[in-house]
Amino acid sequence: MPDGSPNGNGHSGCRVGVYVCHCGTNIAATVDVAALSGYALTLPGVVVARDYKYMCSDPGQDLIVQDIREYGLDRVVVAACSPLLHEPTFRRALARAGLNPFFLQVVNVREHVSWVHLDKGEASAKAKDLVRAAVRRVLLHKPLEKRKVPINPNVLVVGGGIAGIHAALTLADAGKHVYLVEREPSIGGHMAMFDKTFPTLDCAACILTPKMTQVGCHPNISLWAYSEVVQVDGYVGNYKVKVKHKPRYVIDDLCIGCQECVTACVFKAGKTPDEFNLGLSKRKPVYLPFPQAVPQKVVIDPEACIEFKSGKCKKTCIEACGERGAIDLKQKETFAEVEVGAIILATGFATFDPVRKPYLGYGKYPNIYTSLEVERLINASGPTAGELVLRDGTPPKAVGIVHCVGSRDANTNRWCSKVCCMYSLKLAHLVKERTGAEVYNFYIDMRTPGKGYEEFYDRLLDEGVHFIRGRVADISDWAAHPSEEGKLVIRAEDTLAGFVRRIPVDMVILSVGLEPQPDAQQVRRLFNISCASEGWFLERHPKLAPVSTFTEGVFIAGACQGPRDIPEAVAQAGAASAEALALIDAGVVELEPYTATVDETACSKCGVCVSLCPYSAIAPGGGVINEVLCKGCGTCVAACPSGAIRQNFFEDCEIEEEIEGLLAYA
Amino acid sequence: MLNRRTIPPVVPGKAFEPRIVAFFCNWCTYLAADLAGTSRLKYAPNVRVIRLMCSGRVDPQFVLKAFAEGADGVLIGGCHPGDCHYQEGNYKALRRFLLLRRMLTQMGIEEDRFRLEWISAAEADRLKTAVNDMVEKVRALGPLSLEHVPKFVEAEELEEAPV
Amino acid sequence: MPTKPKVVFYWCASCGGCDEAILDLDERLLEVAGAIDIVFWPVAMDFKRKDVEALPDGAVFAAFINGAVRNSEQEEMAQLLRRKAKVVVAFGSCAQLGGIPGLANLFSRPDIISAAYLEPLTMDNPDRVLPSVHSRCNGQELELPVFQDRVRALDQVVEVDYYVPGCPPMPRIVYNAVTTLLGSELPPKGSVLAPNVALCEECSRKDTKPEKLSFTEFKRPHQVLIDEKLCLLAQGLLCMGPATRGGCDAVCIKGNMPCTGCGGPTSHVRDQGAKMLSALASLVEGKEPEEIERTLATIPDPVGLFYRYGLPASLLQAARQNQTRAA
Amino acid sequence: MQKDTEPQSGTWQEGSARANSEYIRHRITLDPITRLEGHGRIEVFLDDAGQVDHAYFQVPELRGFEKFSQGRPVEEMPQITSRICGVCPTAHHMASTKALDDLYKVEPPPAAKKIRELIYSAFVAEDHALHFYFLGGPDFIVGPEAPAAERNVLGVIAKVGVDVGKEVIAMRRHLREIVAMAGGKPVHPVFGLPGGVAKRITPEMQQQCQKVAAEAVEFAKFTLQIFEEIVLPNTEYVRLIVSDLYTHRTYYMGQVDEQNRLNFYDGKLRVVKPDGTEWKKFGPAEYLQNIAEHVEPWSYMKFCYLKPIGWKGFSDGADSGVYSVAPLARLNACDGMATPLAQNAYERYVSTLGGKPVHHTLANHWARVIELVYAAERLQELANDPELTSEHVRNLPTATPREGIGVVEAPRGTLVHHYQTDEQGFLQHANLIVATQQNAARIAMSVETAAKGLISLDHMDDGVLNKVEMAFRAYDPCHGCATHALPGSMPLVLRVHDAKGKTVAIVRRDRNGDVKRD
Repeated sequence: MPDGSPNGNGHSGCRVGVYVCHCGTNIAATVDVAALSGYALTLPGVVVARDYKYMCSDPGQDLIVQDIREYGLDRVVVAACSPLLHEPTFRRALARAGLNPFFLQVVNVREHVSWVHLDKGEASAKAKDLVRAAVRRVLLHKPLEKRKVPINPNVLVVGGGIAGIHAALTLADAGKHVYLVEREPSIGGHMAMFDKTFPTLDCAACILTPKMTQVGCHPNISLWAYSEVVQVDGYVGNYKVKVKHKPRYVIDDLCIGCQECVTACVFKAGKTPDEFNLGLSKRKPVYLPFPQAVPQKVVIDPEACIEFKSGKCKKTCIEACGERGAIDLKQKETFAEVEVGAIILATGFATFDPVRKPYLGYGKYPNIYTSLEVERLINASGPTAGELVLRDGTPPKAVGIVHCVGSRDANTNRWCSKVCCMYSLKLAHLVKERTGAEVYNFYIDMRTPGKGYEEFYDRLLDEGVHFIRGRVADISDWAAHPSEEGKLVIRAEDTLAGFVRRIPVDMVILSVGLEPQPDAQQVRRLFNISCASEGWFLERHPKLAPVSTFTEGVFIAGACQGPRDIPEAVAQAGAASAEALALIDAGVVELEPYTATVDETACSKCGVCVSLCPYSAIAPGGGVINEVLCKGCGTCVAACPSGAIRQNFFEDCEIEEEIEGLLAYA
Repeated sequence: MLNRRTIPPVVPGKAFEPRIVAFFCNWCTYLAADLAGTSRLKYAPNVRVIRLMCSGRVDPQFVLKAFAEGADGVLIGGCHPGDCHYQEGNYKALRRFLLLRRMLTQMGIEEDRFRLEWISAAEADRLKTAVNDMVEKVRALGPLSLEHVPKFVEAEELEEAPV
Repeated sequence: MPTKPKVVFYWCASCGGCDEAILDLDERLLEVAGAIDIVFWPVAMDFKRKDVEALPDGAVFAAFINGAVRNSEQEEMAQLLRRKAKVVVAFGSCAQLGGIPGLANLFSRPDIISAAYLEPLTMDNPDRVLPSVHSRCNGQELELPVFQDRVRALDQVVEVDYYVPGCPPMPRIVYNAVTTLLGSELPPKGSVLAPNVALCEECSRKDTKPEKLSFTEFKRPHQVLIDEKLCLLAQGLLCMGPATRGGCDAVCIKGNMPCTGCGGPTSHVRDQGAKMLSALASLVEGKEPEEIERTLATIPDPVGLFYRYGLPASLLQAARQNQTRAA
Repeated sequence: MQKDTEPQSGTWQEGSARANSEYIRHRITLDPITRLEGHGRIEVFLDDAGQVDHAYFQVPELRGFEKFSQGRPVEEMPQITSRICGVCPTAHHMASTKALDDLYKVEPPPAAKKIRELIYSAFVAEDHALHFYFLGGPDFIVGPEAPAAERNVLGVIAKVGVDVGKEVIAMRRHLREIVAMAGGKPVHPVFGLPGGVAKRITPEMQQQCQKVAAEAVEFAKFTLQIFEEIVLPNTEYVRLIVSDLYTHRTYYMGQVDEQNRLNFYDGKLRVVKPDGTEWKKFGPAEYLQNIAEHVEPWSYMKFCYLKPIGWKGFSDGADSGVYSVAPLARLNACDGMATPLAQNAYERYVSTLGGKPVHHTLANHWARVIELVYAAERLQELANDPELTSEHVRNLPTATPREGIGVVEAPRGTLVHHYQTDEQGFLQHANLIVATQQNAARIAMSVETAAKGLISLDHMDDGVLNKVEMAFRAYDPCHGCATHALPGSMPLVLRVHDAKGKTVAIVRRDRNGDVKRD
């Protein structure tokens, strides 16, 4: 019926063009595209139907534009990949031809048909149903306008690790105001705990500290350490964020980090395990997280402070602070609300807790350490001032490094943590360098892709570090031979030599893998994004949008998205900043017009909708919806008992027409 | 007010193939279906998906409409509880689903023909299983012809029948 | 003198309440009767079916038909009147939606017959005698019309031009409907001749509605003392008002009982029951299925509540009515 | 008015002309039976002599209330069952409500009982008035032989005068406004709840009730006057009333109070023998032992009879279980009226018709007027009762429901609602005995007798046919009710067959009331 005859919905005279994409062979191999466009031409209202190799290509789009002009089309259906990919592309094409972009309906015949079905007949039949439904639906489409709203140029960066720091600095240097929120008392993240970085072995502190101080004094950065985001409202370009400042019991602006209070504390020595040193040393109730901490301000730990427990402390700290009066033991938590246009999440990772693998003896034998603990041990500012010694203070003569602890393991985490091979090599090198001990690496595979990585591996081999290919069976102090007395015995199958080895060592380093932060789920809900099944934040597209999320204006960077090493994290932070800048500098953001509106003449003010709207977009009593607040979920539309509310692009009649179209027989 | 209901043609030797209409939310289940595609998972071709922004948009009228127009089953897919892109739309969907299912049962429509699934953007496999499982169950039930709804019988047919 | 429009009032499967509703025009009845020429009105006047059959097709201006259709006679009369009348009006809930007797569509024909002639406690029917279409008595042939298998709304039998809602329609609505039809130009075909806004709009308790409605339990009217001022939904009572076309002046609610939905849906809604179900369910509290189910379980009889008047016209049953097999 | 209904348009003339010629020779159709709520059909069979051999009164429909009530929450029954009949919805609503009281074993507060009876009296008065002026009236006010076009309410108004007509209409409206005010709406009210009523009566409302009640009493007196002044002097009509054509000696049932005075709302059922002596007096619960239903294959109508006496076919006399209800029966079953004016009229009625029991079917009309007087007087008593405005109008049910029976006197006769439920109060079984079912056998007999007396192969004109209609219009039969089991409406067809069962004759009455016979 190429004359565009009525389809029974009073939409006679509509002229529809249908375009079937081959997507190379992605669609064409499973769906009979020629037959499909042929069938489309028989549908009421359709005046032209074509199939083409790549509809999304320029010539493909031009095809549509020409037809619109030539055939005077006023509706377009494109059967191609998921609308989430190319709906915008084709809408632009319609706009170019002077047609309202919402006169388009995209049919998903790739992800939902050709890629998931084998039988060509069945796939083609399904595709026909979908196209028929789309044609019937598109006839009812109304012209719509995207809503343009201004963008707030400020950016929120969550997480003060290397990724967050780099993102914050990049944006601040570009002249945007950045709120950097870090829940620990100081920024720096994991990198600040490292001694050296692979493969160049340059000192982590040396390269990180300058950036940290830069953040601390950058005019465009509000650094909110010891703070947490508690609430996020609004939408792309206009997020409202509520941040909680935890009490330091020290007034930020007055404290200069002189630490006289620390010296003056009634505790002569530290009694509380030092978080930064992973409990390998003790700290006082009042303390500076670590020497290079930014902000350079002390914190008071109410759990440890006598004054908080008994109220009977001499408060020598306050004396010491003197007239500066930076200490305020009455401090309460405070909240700040800020408006930002974009958000970058750089919340980082957690390390695997080897207690979950008892056979490795961690927590049972004192001289078994995690890699991160060893980073602190060999760090000059660490508990031992950089001396790698056993608990008894003597240096180890033999050290075992167990790779892939908690990684590549069906019982714990399936994924490869990506950085362990390299930092194990780094630690092996440092241990040998500092102690001259024999170092044995137990690995599954050595994975050293990356600039200068493989070379570093070769170097270690030359240095005489031992590499044993095989999973460790267990670690114990059970001596099977006098030479093993007082040693930790690592049992592992040497899969190259083909027999089980027993290696007696003095110290074992467990190369623990990387995991999502334990509270990753709460965080993603807070920011309304998704997690992949492992719990890493989900990117919008693994290849084409690696730092974007499905929530417009929320970006991710660093190890919160998956195991990363420093250069990658920094690169991602740069990418995320660039995306944020691109968004902000556009000045306005376009929102889908899928909002709901009330037909006031039909509304009985029953009030059902009011109680349902999650955004309080409906005025009390009902009757009016605030289009700016409405996010277009359509819940009120479905609930309105007198059918007085409609949703743009998802009107009852459009959906019912789609249903009829799907089920009508050809 | 009349709506035409078309039930499948009888093709000799061709087994009954259920027709299932699915309403998927734009942020979770529709994405899962896309992911199933990109992951090249294979599942039964009986389901026809209608995309909505949120499972909270599913109007019970759509479900009845689908059954009325000849669907043998209806599947609603939304984000997991707590994960709704619009905060609580999926709970609204759940509440409507539970009451509607109760009413459909009262009207004689089997429970397995109407289903609500929470499938996140990452759970392509779950989508596959849900679809296949539902298709199997509905296939076992056979076509929904609303037989339980007393059908109008022409006078002639009844004339001789004992009242 | 100019001829007045000929008008017919007829009842199909009805209780007679719709005819009472016309008498309830009271004084205005004389005015209306003066403006029209009633050629057929079994309940009140001695004109016979033959008089109607005698008329040329289309000679009657309007036929107001109340009651649903359940037997062959009613079907014939509906068709006859459709032929004779330019305008057919489905008058009252039964004609418009199937009405309360439409609930019979939940049961099969044999069930209904046996409930009527075999099961009653007072029934004395040892030989299980049932009324039958053909029977002999004293050697004489007797016939009964066919009790059809299903209750149908009028527009499921003949084409209907207009609808007058209500069980029965309120006098004001009847008067407006009649005068509208007698007016210079006819409203669009298919119009429901009543306000197109739900009942809450005109409910005297509208202002007592809480800003946010929500439910943890629904109450049955006999279980609670009903406040005479407060919104009934706010009292946890199942009031169909929000999903029901108004125009009745909320008389049932003035009687301190919930609306049961006789006005049918507004024109923006296809299935009244589905919509009220959606609204109520949406407002139920709780996130755990068990918790929600507990609350929903206090809705005793969903079909009877949501389709009290509209079962035959509901999406599903209307569909059953018109089920066809694809070629 | 009636001028307007005279034929004017050419189309109309052509129409009837065509109809006449189209009409084939061997059928009589009198179609439909009019001016009663609901429908019926009469089949008349002649013998070789051309005299009536048998006549069958048939009712052809089923709505299935007993069935589709199953599974419904029982508290919905007052509103569901009122849809059995839109003419006497209040009767069903009330019987149902009383059944709920019994089901939940909850006693309504005194004020609630009074409100119920107030509504009920207003309803009975209004309904009786409706029948007297709109349905039955035309026969004896306008006259049985008057042209069809006049035998209707407009004809009555023409006869008694437009002002009176307006008064009648106004009175009906005011009475219905009382029902609406206290019960939601006049057709299908909503007040009934187990243990009381949904809404209290405010002092303002009471004042209106008192006003209307006073009018009602005046109106009732006036109506009685019309009957005595217009109807009784009409010797022709009185002859009809007492003629054997309209006389059957059956049992009669009605509800009475402790002093055996008629009571519509509450009391015991009293049955008198054809000789007028009491046969039995029993409470609602015992109805099962005393009433049974009989089925004929040729009618959807169920025929009630007195169980202990048994079904002996369509015959009268003390040996036949056939009994009757409605005004005539009620006045036979009671020993008097509870209000002065009604008592007066009652005595005059009994003496005029030569003592009790009165077996003349057409006396129903007179009895109805007397009941109208009683209802109006009772309405006034209740309207003036100070307790009416008490705030305490409901007791909440606490008992677990199982079984409940409710009985009232509907305008058309005794009405029984009987429910069985599960412990959640979901209806499992409903048994409904309605007035017209109980009159069905007697109506059938009346029709047959009337047919036998009036119809023969050569005597068949409009007046005759109307008199046959009158035979059961007098009962004011409500087939809407009677066919609660069956749906909708069905015209009365009077067909005359010869001995061989062939339809032999047709009398066609056009709208001028002229009778054509081919």
